[in-house]
Amino acid sequence: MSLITYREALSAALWEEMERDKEVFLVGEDIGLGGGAFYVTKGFQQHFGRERVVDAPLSEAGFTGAAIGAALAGMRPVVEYQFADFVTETLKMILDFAAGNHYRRMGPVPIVFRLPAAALVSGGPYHSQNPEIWFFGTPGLKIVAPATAYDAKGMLKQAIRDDNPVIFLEYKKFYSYRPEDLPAPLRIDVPGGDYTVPFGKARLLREGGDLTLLTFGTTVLEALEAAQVLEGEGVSVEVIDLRTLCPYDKEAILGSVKKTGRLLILHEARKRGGVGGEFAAVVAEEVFEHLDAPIRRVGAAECPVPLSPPLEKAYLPSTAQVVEALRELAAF
Amino acid sequence: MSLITYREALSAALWEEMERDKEVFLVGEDIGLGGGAFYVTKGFQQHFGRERVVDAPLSEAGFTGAAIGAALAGMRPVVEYQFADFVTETLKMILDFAAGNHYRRMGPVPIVFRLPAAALVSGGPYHSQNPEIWFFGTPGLKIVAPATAYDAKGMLKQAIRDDNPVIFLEYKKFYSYRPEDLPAPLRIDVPGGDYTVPFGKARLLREGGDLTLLTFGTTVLEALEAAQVLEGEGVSVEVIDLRTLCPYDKEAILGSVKKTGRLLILHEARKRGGVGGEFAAVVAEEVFEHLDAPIRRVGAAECPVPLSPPLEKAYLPSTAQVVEALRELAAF
Amino acid sequence: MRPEVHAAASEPVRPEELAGLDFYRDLADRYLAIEGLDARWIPIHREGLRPGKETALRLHHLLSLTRAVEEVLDSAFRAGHIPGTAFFGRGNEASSVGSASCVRDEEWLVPMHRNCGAHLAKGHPPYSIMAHFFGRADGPSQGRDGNLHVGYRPKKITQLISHIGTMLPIAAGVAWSAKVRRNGQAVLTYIGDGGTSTGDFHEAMNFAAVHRLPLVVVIDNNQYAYKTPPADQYACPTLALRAPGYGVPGFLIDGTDILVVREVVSRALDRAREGGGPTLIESVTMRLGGHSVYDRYSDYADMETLKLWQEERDPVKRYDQFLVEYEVLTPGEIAASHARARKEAEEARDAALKCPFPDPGKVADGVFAE
Amino acid sequence: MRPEVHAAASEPVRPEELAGLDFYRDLADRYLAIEGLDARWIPIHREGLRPGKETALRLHHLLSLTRAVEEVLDSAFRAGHIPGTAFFGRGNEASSVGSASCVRDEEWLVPMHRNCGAHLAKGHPPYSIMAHFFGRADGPSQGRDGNLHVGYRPKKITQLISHIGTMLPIAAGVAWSAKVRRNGQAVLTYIGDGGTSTGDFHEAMNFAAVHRLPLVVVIDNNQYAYKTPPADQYACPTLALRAPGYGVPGFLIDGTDILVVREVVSRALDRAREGGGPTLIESVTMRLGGHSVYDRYSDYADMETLKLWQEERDPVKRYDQFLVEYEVLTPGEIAASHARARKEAEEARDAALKCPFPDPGKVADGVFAE
Ligand SMILES: Cc1ncc(C[n+]2csc(CCOP(=O)(O)OP(=O)(O)O)c2C)c(N)n1
Ligand SMILES: Cc1ncc(C[n+]2csc(CCOP(=O)(O)OP(=O)(O)O)c2C)c(N)n1
Ligand SMILES: [Mg+2]
Ligand SMILES: [Mg+2]
Repeated sequence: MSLITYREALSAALWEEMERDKEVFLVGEDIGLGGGAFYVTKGFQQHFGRERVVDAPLSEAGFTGAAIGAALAGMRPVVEYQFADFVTETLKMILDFAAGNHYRRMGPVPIVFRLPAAALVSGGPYHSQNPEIWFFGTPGLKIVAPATAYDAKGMLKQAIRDDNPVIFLEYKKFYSYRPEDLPAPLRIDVPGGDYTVPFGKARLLREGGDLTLLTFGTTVLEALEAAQVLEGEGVSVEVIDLRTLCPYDKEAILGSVKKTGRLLILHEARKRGGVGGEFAAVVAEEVFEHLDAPIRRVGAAECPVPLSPPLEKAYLPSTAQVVEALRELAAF
Repeated sequence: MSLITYREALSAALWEEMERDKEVFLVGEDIGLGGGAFYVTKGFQQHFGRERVVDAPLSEAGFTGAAIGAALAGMRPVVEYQFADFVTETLKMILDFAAGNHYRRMGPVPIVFRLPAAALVSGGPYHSQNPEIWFFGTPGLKIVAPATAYDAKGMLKQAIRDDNPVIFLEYKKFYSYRPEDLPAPLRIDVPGGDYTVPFGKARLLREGGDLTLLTFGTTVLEALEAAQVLEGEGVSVEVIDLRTLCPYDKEAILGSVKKTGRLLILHEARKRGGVGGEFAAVVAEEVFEHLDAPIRRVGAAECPVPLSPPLEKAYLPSTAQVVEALRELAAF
Repeated sequence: MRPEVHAAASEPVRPEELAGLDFYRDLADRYLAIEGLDARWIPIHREGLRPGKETALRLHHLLSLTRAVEEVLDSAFRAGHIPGTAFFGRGNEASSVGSASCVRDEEWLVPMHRNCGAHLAKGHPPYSIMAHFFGRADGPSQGRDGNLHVGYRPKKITQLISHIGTMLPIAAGVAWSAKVRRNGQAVLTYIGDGGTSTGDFHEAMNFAAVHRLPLVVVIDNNQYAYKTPPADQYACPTLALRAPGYGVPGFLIDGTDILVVREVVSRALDRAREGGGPTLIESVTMRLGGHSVYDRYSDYADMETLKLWQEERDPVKRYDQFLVEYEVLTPGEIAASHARARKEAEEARDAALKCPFPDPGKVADGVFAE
Repeated sequence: MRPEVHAAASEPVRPEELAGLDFYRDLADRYLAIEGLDARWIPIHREGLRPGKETALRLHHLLSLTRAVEEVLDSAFRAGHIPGTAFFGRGNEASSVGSASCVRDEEWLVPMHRNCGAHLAKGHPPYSIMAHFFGRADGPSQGRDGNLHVGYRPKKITQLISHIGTMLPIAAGVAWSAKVRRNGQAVLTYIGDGGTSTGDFHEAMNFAAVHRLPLVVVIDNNQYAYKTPPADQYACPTLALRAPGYGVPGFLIDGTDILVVREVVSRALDRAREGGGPTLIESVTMRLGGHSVYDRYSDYADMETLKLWQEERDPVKRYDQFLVEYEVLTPGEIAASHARARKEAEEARDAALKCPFPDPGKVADGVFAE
């Protein structure tokens, strides 16, 4: 057990799975000799060779399709997009082919799509997006969003062993965070050996009785900060990291709302049209009687992700916004 | 004024706009000599010539990009996809390029994307989809969904004159419906000459005081049928056709819910992950105090669109499901 | 396979010849082989291609069965038994059967929406195909999809999705798995003339070329993509000219002659199996019917050229004639083979019409593999 | 433009020559022209390309300004003034400037992320470029985007999005508008060696060819796509071999020689303006720096070849040498031109650093055109 970075956790998961199962292979741009844009696969090609760590031509649809074809033939590809944003090049391969194959009785498509997602620092409109909404409505895809190194490793292993296509959202911002700098609930020892994190189970980051704060991905940070502030004001906020978006842990959400009667949904993606809408709708449909206040959502502003620092800051959801929304809910 | 079909209304809108403005042109597969898969542009190439009615090679990304390029240069392209499903070939051109250009201060992109959408009869998984969710979360796109011939003509004209990219959802199922067979609220005379239908205004299909039934697209039919059934049971259902999804008529939704206190959201797309979630979330956030019952949603089943008739029927939302949900809501 | 192999008999192509290329006229007794800047005409020696009686009968059965299955399906559609639509390969039977009959049992086939003959040649039973077209429970997708959007895992046939082009990267991936596993297998796939305009065609060809994958791509150029003729689809005289841009060998053949198809495809598959990488083969036919059962062909087609191909380049008729002319089979044997095929197709239809529809209560089952 | 024009002096390419093609060695005094199956070497007569003094000075200013602007930006990045990242075109200055300087004022330019020289040649002021890199309010996107993801409408320069390949269909569309309007304009665009692997490259080339659009596509082959060398990107000896597959003329040129670039591009543009359709030009350079300011080039690059190109094929040095050797400018004039460029770049930087950041209160403004 040790404190390692999110990036190290991802590398470890890939390495261990490739050692475990020779049908596992990696494909993506510049992942070989160069080790990938974010160095997650640094040293892999030297060890596993050019056939298992494949530098693809610049053609997301082509290499995604090829990986799916290999999966049909029984291999277990892990596809890396350089930035999550570029998956728009190949949505049909994922939404139309991979997601529907098992339903059409054509066998499993065991494949993992790694999408380095969300804002880092001034990535601009095309290197900063949260892509979950493009996949969320399509049956046949699993979507996971690990926020800790522990989950990154365990969920990536789980994803590789899953017989279904898995959208694996990883957060560039977290790659280099030093574990010692993280708030306690996110500072989790990572086992050196094998373990997996099952899909569909939320993580309770912080227990509380007055309010439920549901989040996932990068905004676990703002959520914990805001909960801390509210604690100082005598309001106890329960913070849930959803971890898996498909399938999602409905029981955890409904259970917490039943207890608190108040729900704030927070994600880095834009508020309008984000996946938060679905969770709000389910709560408003299934535990309406338990609600003591409106369901609030906090997300990014209604525009593309701008690059210039003051704009990017104004675009992204902030701890201050979360604090304010929590206060309003608490006072309702 | 006359009763014409939805298809005739679309053809009329295109024809009149091409006559009005020589910068308007059409591009798509097989739209020329053959008049398109659904004959919406039958006879156009003979009249307007091969440069304004362009038969493109089978390359959705290529011709979409080319149309966007022409729009940048000041033209007003109308792009036809043979089936809405195939827009997954070119989402990045729309989501990334067209939607963001004006925000990036690079000028307007006046372009219309015509997407023949939704189930017809046994189209199967790749000729039946409701694509709105892929666009809904992206700022910079307008999304419209006319359900009547009147709206089809007026909104297509409006779309062509709009300076922004417009996702124009048209419903294959409606193309050939004979106006005389439609329920009264949808049987609307279509002016022979010029008129436009502004975006962002819902249409009240039926007034009612007990329940709000919010819908758009093909399910206006099931909505009206179900409301009729409930009327027989002494429950008065207000039926709203949203017509425009972006921007959407929030006042109409909130106003009706304030009056009725009960909301059912209905669309042909799958319930989970459909745009209905956003509307439910907004209502649960903004007029929570007015709600007397859970917000219900009815949509398609949790799987791709199956082809075989009994499966397709089981997949699509039915009048019976709507009736049941309305009854439950009324009884809450 | 390489043009040099045929160099003795072959003649270099003069640049002007390509500019004026006519598929009907110029491929009657030769085919074109291109590698890099080297392009040659290879003469066809039909006597040398003459199959033994057993092979001849097997091929004849497959060709006539393809024709019969599609004709039976066409009537079934008119009779209201096919939900949705149907596409047929009339005109491409030799291209489909000739190529797929070169694929080994243990190898994958990645067919397109008009390759009924390829399905049959690879062993997909007519009953299964019919049940699928009829939306029944015994179709391989159990009613989830229809028409030739069908695969058949027991015979290693993939199922396409509608999006034209998509299957080419998929096929490259299947070939990639064969390469990595070093199992000596090759993969055969198809794409239409329309399909060659897709980005997927390009990305897949390039990927396959860079990784020298054991992939043979047959371009079924049936001279229409829905309502669009080649002149609106591409601007080169033959799509075989795309091969040098990927660094792979290219061929242009008459796809209505089953023996030529087999000759060129089997060599390409062998080359692939031996590690020689992909080959691109343009196989020219004429779509002898509308795009789908709903299409009004004469709205847009050049009916005169169509008639010419119908009369002179019907692949089934051509093979019948060849077999008689070269005395491989007697007219009686040929007639018997046709009758057998027709009966087989009709029996499959009758059986499939008795198969139940899938259970609507299970509509959402099986979305995920457990 | 057509190879025949040069036929007198040209020599046909032997197929073997292509197989062993070496960009460094084989393009020193000639370039390659391909049309269909006809491929020829065209000798370069440098004396004939010798520009007049005024043109020579203008080109020298643009070349040295490009170098200076990028060097100043690089230091600005190290000093913390550039949010996000930055890509530079060191090594492609002749290709960018040489080509874009042939575009007319009223014509559109569709540049990529490394074509700073093309921006400058088309008239994009250094101040505007710098303000954009610095995320300031006076950048054309007003801080919405950064680095060379920038356009400049007053000079008809489009803005790219990050997705490599996307701009090629866009450029085809701009060319399409010129064709329909019959305004005699052509469009120039660029794509990288990596970009040629995208489906967009293919779909755009094909669309442009079928519609004979006035489009000139320069493939800036700088021998890397991020960390990927050509051998992992494509399997043909030159990307000019893709041209026959689209039915358009193809060229392979040394992109470090500004005069050759201008010669071939200006002819291609003229052909396009006259209705002759698109041209594909592979312009070979070497990326003389990492992919971006964050890249560790030596992790993966072949540093020896890199050094060779750095020493022998630096386009700015080469032009300096040519001008002296052919007695167009004196060493003093050249030094003065460099100094002027440097000063201009530094002044632009200083001014841009004084420009305010955009107003965060307006972050969501301007999503829609009203
Ligand atoms: C991406 C995409 N766009 C459009 C269609 C609609 N469509 C179905 S078949 C077809 C024509 C295909 O032509 P070709 O590739 O030549 O094959 P053929 O039908 O002639 O065998 C079209 C346009 C589709 N299926 N996929
Ligand atoms: C679709 C897409 N995939 C990946 C990337 C990440 N990326 C940015 S530049 C680049 C390499 C481009 O290489 P090339 O086309 O040769 O242009 P160069 O940078 O060498 O000028 C890559 C992979 C991208 N921008 N777009
Ligand atoms: Mg075809
Ligand atoms: Mg490059």
